[in-house]
Amino acid sequence: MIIVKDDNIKGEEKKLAKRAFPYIPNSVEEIKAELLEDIGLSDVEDIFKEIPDHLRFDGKLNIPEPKLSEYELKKHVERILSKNESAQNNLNFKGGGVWQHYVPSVCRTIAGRDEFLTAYVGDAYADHGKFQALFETASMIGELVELDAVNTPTYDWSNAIVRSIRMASRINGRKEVLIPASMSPSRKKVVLNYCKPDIKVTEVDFDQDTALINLDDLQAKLSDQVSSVYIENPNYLGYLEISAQKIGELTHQHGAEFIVGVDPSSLGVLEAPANYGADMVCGELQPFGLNMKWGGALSGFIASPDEEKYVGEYPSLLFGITPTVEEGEYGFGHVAFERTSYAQREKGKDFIGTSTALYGIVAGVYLALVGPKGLIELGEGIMQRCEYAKKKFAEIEGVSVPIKTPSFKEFVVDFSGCNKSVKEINQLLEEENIFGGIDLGEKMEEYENCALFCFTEVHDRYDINKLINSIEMIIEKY
Amino acid sequence: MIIVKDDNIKGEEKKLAKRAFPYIPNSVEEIKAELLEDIGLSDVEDIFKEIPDHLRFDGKLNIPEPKLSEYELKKHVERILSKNESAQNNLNFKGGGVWQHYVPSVCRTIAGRDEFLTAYVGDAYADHGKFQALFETASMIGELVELDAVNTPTYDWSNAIVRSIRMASRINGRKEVLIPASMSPSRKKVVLNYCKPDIKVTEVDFDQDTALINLDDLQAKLSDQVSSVYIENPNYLGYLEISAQKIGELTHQHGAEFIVGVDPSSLGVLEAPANYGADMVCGELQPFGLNMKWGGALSGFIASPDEEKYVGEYPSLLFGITPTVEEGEYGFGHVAFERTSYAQREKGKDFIGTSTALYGIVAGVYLALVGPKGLIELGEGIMQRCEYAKKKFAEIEGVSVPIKTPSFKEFVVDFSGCNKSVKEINQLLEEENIFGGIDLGEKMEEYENCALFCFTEVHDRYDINKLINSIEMIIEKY
Amino acid sequence: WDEPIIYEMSTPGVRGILVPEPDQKIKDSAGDVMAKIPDSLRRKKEPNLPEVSQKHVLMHWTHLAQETMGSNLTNDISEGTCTMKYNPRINEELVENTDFSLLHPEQSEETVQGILEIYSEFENIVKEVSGLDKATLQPGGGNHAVYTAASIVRKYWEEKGELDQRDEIITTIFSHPCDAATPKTAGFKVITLQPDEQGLPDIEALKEAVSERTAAIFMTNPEDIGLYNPKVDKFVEIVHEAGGLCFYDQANANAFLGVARAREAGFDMCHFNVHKTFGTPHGGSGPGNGAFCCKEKLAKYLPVPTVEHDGDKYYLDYDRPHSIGKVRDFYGTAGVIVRAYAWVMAMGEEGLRETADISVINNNYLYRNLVEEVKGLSYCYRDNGLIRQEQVRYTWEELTDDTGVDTLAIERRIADFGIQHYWTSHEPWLIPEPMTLEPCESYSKDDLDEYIKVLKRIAEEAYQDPELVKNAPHKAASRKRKDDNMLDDPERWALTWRAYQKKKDKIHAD
Amino acid sequence: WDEPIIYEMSTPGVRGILVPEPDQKIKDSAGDVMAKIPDSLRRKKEPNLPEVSQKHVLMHWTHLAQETMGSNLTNDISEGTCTMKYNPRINEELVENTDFSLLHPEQSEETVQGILEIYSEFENIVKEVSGLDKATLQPGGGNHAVYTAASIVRKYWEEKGELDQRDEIITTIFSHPCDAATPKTAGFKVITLQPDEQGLPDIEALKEAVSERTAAIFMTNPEDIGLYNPKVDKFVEIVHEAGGLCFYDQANANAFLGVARAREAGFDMCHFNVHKTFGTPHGGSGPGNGAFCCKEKLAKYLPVPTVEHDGDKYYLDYDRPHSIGKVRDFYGTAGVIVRAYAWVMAMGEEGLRETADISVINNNYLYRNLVEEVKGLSYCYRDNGLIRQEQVRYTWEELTDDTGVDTLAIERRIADFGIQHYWTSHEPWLIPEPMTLEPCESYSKDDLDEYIKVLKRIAEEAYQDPELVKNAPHKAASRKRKDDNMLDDPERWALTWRAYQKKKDKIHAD
Repeated sequence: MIIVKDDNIKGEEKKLAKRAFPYIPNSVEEIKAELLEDIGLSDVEDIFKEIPDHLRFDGKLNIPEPKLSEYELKKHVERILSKNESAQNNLNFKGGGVWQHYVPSVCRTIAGRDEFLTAYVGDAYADHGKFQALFETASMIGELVELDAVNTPTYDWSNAIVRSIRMASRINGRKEVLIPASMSPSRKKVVLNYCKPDIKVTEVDFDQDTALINLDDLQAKLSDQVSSVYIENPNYLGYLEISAQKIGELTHQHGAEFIVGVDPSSLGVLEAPANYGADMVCGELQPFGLNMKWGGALSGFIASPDEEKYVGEYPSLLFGITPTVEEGEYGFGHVAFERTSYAQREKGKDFIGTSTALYGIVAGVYLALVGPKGLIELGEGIMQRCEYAKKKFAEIEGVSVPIKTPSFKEFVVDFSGCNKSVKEINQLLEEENIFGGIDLGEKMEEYENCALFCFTEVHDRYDINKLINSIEMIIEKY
Repeated sequence: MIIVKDDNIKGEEKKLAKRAFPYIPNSVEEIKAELLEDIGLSDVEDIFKEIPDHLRFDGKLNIPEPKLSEYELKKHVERILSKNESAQNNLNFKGGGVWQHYVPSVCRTIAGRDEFLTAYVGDAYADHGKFQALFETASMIGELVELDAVNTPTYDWSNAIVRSIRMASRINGRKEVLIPASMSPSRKKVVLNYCKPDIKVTEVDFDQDTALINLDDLQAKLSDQVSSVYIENPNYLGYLEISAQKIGELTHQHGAEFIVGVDPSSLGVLEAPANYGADMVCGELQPFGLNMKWGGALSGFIASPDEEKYVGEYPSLLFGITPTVEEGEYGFGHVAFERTSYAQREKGKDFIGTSTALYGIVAGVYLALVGPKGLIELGEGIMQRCEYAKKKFAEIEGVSVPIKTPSFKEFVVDFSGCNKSVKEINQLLEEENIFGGIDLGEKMEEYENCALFCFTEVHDRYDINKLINSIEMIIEKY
Repeated sequence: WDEPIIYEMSTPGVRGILVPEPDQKIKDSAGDVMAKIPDSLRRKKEPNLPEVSQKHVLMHWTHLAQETMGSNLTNDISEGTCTMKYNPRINEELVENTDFSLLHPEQSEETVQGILEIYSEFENIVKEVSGLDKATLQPGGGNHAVYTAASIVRKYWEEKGELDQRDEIITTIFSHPCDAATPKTAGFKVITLQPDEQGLPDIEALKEAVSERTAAIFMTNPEDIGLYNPKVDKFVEIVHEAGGLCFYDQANANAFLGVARAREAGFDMCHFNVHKTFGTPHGGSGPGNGAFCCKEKLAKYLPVPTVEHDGDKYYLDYDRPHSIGKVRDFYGTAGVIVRAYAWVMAMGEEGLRETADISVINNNYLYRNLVEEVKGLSYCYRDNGLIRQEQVRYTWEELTDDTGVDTLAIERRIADFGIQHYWTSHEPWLIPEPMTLEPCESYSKDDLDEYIKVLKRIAEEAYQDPELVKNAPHKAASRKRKDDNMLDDPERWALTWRAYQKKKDKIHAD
Repeated sequence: WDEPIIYEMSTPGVRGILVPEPDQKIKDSAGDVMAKIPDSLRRKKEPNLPEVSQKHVLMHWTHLAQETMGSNLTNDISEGTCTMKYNPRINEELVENTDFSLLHPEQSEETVQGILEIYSEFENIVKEVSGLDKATLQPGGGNHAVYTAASIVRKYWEEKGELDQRDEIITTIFSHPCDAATPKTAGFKVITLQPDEQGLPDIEALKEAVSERTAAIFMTNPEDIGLYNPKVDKFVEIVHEAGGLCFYDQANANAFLGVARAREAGFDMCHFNVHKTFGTPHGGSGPGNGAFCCKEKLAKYLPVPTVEHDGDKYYLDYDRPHSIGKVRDFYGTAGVIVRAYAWVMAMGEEGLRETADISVINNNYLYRNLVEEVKGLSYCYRDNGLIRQEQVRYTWEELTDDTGVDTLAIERRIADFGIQHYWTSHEPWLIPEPMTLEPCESYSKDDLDEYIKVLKRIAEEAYQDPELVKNAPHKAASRKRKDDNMLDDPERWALTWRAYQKKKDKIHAD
């Protein structure tokens, strides 16, 4: 019951001042009393008496005054959120792990349905649809990377990477992984923590001019101690790791697992990693129907061959298709559940838990909507915009596009030749309602005064021209 | 197939340039050909040949270039809509037939579900839920007005009025209706057209100072020719028709039907019209969970006693509850379908057709959410805000609140004593992001220089004070 | 779900949502407002609304939704004449935009230029699709637009001073019932033409019907059995020669977008059901909207306000002295117009034409295969040699004669296959045991084949196990009603829960 | 629905949506971009994705949704330990606001003050609810937060130089599996305590287990059988005395909001599953979020960045040299935080406390009536004299002994009544034939009574017609799997449609 302080309310009308909480049906005093009476208790304290007094919190939680009506609540939260500036009213050219793609309305509709939204760990009979939806997503990802086994979604790409690394280590018993020094600094932090204490993480140098892995350094660091080699393609800076096949061959020569991380929105135009030698593939599903949400809508995947040696090492839940007693009907269930920490506690493979199922379902809806031809068009269109933008950047005095390696969606722009830092430029761009490229100098010492720009299908020519024009103005005028 | 003009696309890739329409699965050329072949035709023209050449449209429809991608479509429409100024970013004090109330999120959720949204005229087995939902809405409206028969929703309140009037005329065979001259000018226009040619519409005068029906004039105009007397309570100007019971008695003395129109959001605090003599009640459901939508979210209802003489005269569909062959199960179906023009063409009662079922469903969800106590609190809170605002208005020099009749949600403010017209004041208020009261002078000659202000639960003290302060400033400073 | 009535879920004191209250300062200033209400108007008793928590409200109506079959989630070829298209989700997102949803209709024109632009643009589109000169989007539905037409005809003759003489409106029996009912409501006598032996409107009957009393003809083409009337322009000529006006009911114009128009056939007026042809949702029976179009000479009679442009900005024109007045408060179902505009903009000229083409191809594929594969099924006027356009009225006459299973039983049975009940026919049933299907452009070949397969299966059941079909449905959200007569019996019908409480004993008497 | 796999709905050439293309000027300027991709990396074959129209995509996933039972539409007392609350719809509306949904995580701090404020405010709330000093919202789920705890413990001992010695983490068998699995993943040895005869963690076993090798204890309270451990502070004391750290798994803290906190029991760290206690949706298994709290002395180890306020504005602090690094990219599942903040703001202090009260009252009503009314049902440690708090682990042992119907059969059968499968128990099943129910504050008395009625009915069925229950489900979205062994057989499991195509023959071999 909510007790409303209202000095005006008197007598019979006083009843109005006590209100049940809309989210708590039994918060009506009479019902509460009825329930307690039924079980022979007089007060909730008869239950809480099991908690010793000195362990009780005696006081009232000091949290803000509530907004009891939905209207006031909405206004309150909207007011706070309005302190943000978003890509709705600003042109955004930041990527680097979260990318602005268009989210089809059908994706939002499915994500918003209470059935999927508020389900949880129900089995395949009551939650048949959830199992089928995640099986279908896995099926489509499998096709993109051309591998037969795909897990249910993990927290994000970075967690998918390190789980792949640990799977590899369990498979071959080795305790060292090679990762590219060019990988996302943020994902790298996750990998470094998660590999502890037993897996040694060794960084392979990259060539600053091409943004590509230095094959000599790779070869120097490869050994029979190495459990796996991880690369990203396209890499964090947007460039295609053009020697990927070669890297895979070298990896295999040392009996190690070759793990490739991808932004899967590139896979309409880029080769399926399994076709250039990847043993395992991981990546990020955010581009598939998920808004940026301040980086909160991440969802990782892992794919591998459908072999027991791989499948038996997944920490995640795995949903498989199987017949039911009804002829012709598809059923679903957990594959190799005994692997998991749910089944075996500390003897299971790493750990599992609630991850990002709903995002995975949405990714499947997205892929079915765009289809193969749409994914190709998406990829080609993004590359065309990047090429156009590169040319435009190169025309600005003091600005250059130093790296000539083919790229997808993102590339590095060098502002060293002009009179302002990337930080200054970005601040001034904000005044033009533009979110400029990521300041790379803050993240990678190799790229002082450089920025990482991202172009997707949401950008049209006028958007790109506006960016270019604003940068020109900022450099020339201020 | 969409043919994309793209000079760059050549050879094999040219295929990409032809695209099926996402809303038309069979627009793939191969499928179209397959379908035609199956039925032995070679071209769609083999079907359209039944249309003589001179009746064919030869040419291409001259409509704007499409936005084929959903993203561009969304941007395009959003861009046009952004030319509007809405109550999201402006304080709105206009009512007069459409009122700004808070729309609970659950109402939006139910309204947005594809099941209800995209259903149509299916019977009660496949569309059991739709029937039950509309039956429940009718049940709740019946409780608000305390009558046992309620129709499925009509286009709007104005159409509900005139259908009630025509029902009354069919019931007693008389051909004259008395309506208050104070009624909504816009609703009056609908009534005047729809009563043609056979029902004479006579306006009863009202007293400008009280905004209430002039009982003397009513008595003068009442006769045994009068089929029905229609009043609104609260009336268009927001005032309670305090002699409603008396009017009903006079009406009944002449053997006429007493029809009361209501804004049903008042019925938490105002008496159910049947309890002060109404034979039929009609009104508007928009306050119950429907956003204003530029006046597009209207939905009318009619209620009457559950007697054959009334029920047999409804033009609308009527949904009734009835048992099924399964013990204890509720079924639903059309009540007295033979009345309708669907069954009897021109011999049916007026006409029916697609009206506003979804809005009716939403109104039911709204009423179940707020419940009896919420509706009372809503009504009382609105009256409190109005009283507060009246006092504040009266404090402004040159401004008065001339009518002392008790009111609900709306009231008249007189600006004659100040140096600006209502139109000017409203223009200046717009610059303060305020939508001022409706300019009554444009609608009713009695209220030159007056405006009709509306206050609902969306307004808090700061909103009201901002309005008052802005008006003061406008009057004093400009 | 075995879902209770919401009243059965009620517990005193439970809340679903709280409304925002005024603060104490307002309350103090306002004083006891309830006391100001005169006693006769003060509510004495709490209204008997259900008291349910928010979760349970959501759950209840979600269950009811799941017990409803919308076209976006079913193979809804069933509802012939209704054009059950895909209703794009993006359009729902657009109307949730507060730049639209929070517009008050009395805002100044300066603040609603966006929605006025959409109105104006969509009027241009329907004018182009019809070939006529001026449009209004005020009617709340298709039948409402036809009623608007009847009102305009009345006003036209009234202004000419000939209304006493011109008091007849002609229609055809296969035109929608509203083409008879709305003129009647507007005060006209209605003359209904029967079809000729081909199933087409009978031109000889028309010649006999027209006279100096003819106010107008209201007709559909194709009529709802799917035959295009090749002499439609002759009908118009005959009526025009008699001095009458011609209204073209184009509620469902889907198959003729960019193919044939009102203008070429000579009509003075027409209308479109925006929720059929232009891809907006039907809402379980509304909100829809009617787009009424007419030639310039009738424009002055249109309801006020019209949307105009003064070269600089859009405005609402109320200064139209010849107007019929209004048919609805404010300006029509604006959300439907926003969606329809977006639908057209997603399609373009090519898309509209493709819509027409695929609609007639789908229909031809369906009906030719259906009658070939389904035992006991035929269609009306089968031997007239005319190819059907967008829909077909079928007949189960043979199957009913053979098995005793009628179209209503089959219609119920189809719900057991997860398919919406099909549309039989408007009344009267000139075609025995009718079924009307319309596989518009939203349906795939798989949908068409599934539909054929289901009907084939039901026909087989009818021959093998007629009781199974007669007692259908078995797997739908509810079983068969016990006794449909109850719904026509004033003692046993119940339109509200309160009426049901009073009549329960009678309803369950047997 | 008998819903096909999406690949079975595919037809070449069909489109569900079109992506926006660059215009011709961009294409001309860009030239042949595909040619720039080295051959080894250029895709040669179209990816094998389904080709389906938009209506059919929507229809398919809508059907799958309807074949799923979310807690907002069912009586989901079933999923004990999961706190299946009502998830308010308004919160979904709030996260669709583009002021949130279109924020890029690399935007400047000036442009994200709103979301930073919500993070900071929600951190304050969880700090108050736990009584601890500092929080991070980075972990992507509850287990992820426990893993974060394990990482921090590791870092703590590493910095002290004692990691080689302090390599054991103690937990209890009724604590969540992650309390064992995540320390293991982080490199610790795990010692698991068995319960005492009352079902409580055994303090004597703890005394034996602690040593100079103890890095920390990870424990739940109440454990997932619903018993509050009154000596929990003693456990903390013992571990502290041995020099170890104490982590309190408060994944589900629902029944103790404002009642009991980590601080009073002396813990150094704790976490909450935001999607359990704070009313955010579970999403079919995420996205959720973990809120990790700790005392000041451990704050320096938190993952980067933390959210800070410099007196003027909020900022992200990356300059934390002792940090463990990161456990997830960026800052956690921000949408979950926005919803959780809104949930708390809708409840307030009184609402949180009411949540706790009603949760334990509901549970006590349920278990006392269940064991009284349902034949063959009991609950673990029934005779220990302790009142259960928010949930109960039941046992069907008696019924299984009597009838041969086991808990898995009953769990399947319950779906036939429109109720979600209940949670049995985490592995290993110390309690035979377990069932764990948690009727949190969202459930009404009717819900509780319905649940009792359904279990009573199933128990009766088990006694009267055991095969009926064993072969369940009968009315759920799918029937019983033919052979669960297939799912453990590498030859016959299939995680993707492509794998299924290859293995079909083996799967359907018998």
